[in-house]
Amino acid sequence: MIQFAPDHLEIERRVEALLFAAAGPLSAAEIARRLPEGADVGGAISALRERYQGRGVELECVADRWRFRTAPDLSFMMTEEREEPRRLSRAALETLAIIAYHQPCTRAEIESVRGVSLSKGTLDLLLEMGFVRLKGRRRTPGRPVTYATADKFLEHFSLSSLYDLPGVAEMKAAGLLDLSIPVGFEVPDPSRAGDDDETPLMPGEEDSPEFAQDFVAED
Amino acid sequence: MIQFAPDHLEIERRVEALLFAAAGPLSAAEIARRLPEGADVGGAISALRERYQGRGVELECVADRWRFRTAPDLSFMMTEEREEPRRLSRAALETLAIIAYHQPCTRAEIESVRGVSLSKGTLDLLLEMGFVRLKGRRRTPGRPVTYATADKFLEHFSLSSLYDLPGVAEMKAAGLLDLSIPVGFEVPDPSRAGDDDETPLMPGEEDSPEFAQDFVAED
Amino acid sequence: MTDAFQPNLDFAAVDQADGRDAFVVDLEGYEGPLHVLLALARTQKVDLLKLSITRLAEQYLAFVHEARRRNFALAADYLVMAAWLAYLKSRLLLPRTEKAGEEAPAEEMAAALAFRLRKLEAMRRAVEAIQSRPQLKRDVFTRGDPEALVVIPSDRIEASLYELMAAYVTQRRREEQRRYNPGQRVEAFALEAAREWLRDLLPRLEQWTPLNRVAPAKHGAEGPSQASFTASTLSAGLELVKEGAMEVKQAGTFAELYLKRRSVGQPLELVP
Repeated sequence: MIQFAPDHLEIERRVEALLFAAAGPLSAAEIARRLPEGADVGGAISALRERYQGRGVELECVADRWRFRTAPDLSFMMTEEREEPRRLSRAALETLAIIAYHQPCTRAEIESVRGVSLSKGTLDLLLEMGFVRLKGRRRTPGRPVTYATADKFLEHFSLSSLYDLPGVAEMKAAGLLDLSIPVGFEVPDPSRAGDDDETPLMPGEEDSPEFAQDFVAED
Repeated sequence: MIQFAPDHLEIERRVEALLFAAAGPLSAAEIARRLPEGADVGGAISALRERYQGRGVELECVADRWRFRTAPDLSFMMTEEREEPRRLSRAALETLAIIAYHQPCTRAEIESVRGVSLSKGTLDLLLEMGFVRLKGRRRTPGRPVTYATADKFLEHFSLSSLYDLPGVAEMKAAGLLDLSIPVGFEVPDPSRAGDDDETPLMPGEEDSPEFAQDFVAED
Repeated sequence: MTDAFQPNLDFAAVDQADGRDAFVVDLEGYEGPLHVLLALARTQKVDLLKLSITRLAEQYLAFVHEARRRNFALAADYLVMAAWLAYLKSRLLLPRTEKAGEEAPAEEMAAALAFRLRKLEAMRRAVEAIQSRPQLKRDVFTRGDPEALVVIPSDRIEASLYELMAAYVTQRRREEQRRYNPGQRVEAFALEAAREWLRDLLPRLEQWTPLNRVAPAKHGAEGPSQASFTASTLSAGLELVKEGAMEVKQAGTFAELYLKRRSVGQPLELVP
């Protein structure tokens, strides 16, 4: 039933089939590549989205990609499909939130917001789960590595983009997403004590987050 | 949104979600078990079947069980577009990691770290993907070809330069290295790798990894 | 984002996970001084912008005092914060002197603290907001059975820096394990030595003697293991049997092995 110029309904059908069969979310470009040239993918997606509005299955945008998923209000029925989620500790959740709202941010910045040093196991769990990724290095002395969220984070929490993080606009407006506390404002920060001008207390402490030292050695 | 007596549209939604999320086809009885008592499963299935008639996705009955599947006439889109998944194999990822940290390095060096010989396809794939390139020839007997990362590698991992590759400190911070690190464990800094013991490739050699591999295999 | 949050945050359920954590002193679930301060600030029941830092300082000092009274080993962090808050409070209460010196005015320091508390509070609320989003495989579900035949690959290559690092470290570890380690060399009781040992012993082996009494006994930590002494002795013994100098018998599988010298001229016993 290959037609030379499929009409928009046919395009919609094909997009529907592709999204349905896909193992993961698809971007508009990925969909377009499988359609005849010039097909209106955006239009088809909008039409589908409307068509599935309020149904048991809905079309959703996550991390700039599209996927079908069951309606959130029906979650109570899905007992058999539910997977026991990996429980994130409070510390891990706060760390994830700090990274999500401040990205890219360094480990020292995460610690400064929480006022405690990041315990071993917190960041690596997030990295391992694929929620967080290493982003790059800050162009400051010590060139600390920065962290950001990965697409999987958006996919897991049904976010179409980072702009959709709850409350992000309000927090930004209130200046709460600013990482730099004005100079001269010094609150003691135990998590950072010992980094610069102190020697480690014990020889076994190498796994404390002492980026600075290693970087100095590298330079 | 739990109602005492969901109307037939709500039942239809629920059946739709159940069929969509199920790992396999469901019988009417299996569906009924997850719905309020007395729900008209048969009616909901008929309604759904009609609703999806002629769409890209259809409701199908196999051996008295129901499932959604893509419309048969669209199968050409599915099969034709099959591609190799782009997930890097473990061998490829490991090889890439060694090249990234030890560049420029020869095939023999990669094999010595990995402890297994490198299959032909692995390096080819990395070269083809543009993650790795031929760098030069080592000034040692046999003049083995050396490999280094290419720009696409930096691009993919969002690194502005090799200087930004995570080092020992980050490996520790990510929990990958712990106190049992062997004494003297060092991660080379690829940004400082010298070109001294290398000669550049001859023109034309860049395109012939085959030649390079055969050559290396000889030593 | 939910605006209604409890004045007393639920700290009891906080962070039971990180068991291997050595840094955090668990003061009934408080993770650090800042978390305590935030919880205390909430009890003032005012907008965090209008927080009274002096009152907060008093509350915190009382908290630390109480914690110490109850025999908590207080982490240095808590004491540093206590000292700093006491200092800040005194500066806030004292009339400002003419020469301020190089230090920031106490009001600014107080504002900075208030800012950090508001930030931490914002992140706590963000955690709640994020968690109340529909979560994959908890609230929403994607297709349970993507048609097996249809592979629609994504155009992104799935490899993260973390995976790259992990792959690198795994291999370096393996490399390390492969490396020759003389410290772990297993010393064996040489077959030649076992043969000699048996030949020396042979004239005295007139009775059936258990193998473990024939084999040399291990002395001290050095040298081959007892298992190696036994194995090599048995091996050498079998050679002697083959030469016709010795006999071996065993009643059943895993039973004790007995050795005996074979008298000259004695016919070979055929054991069924």
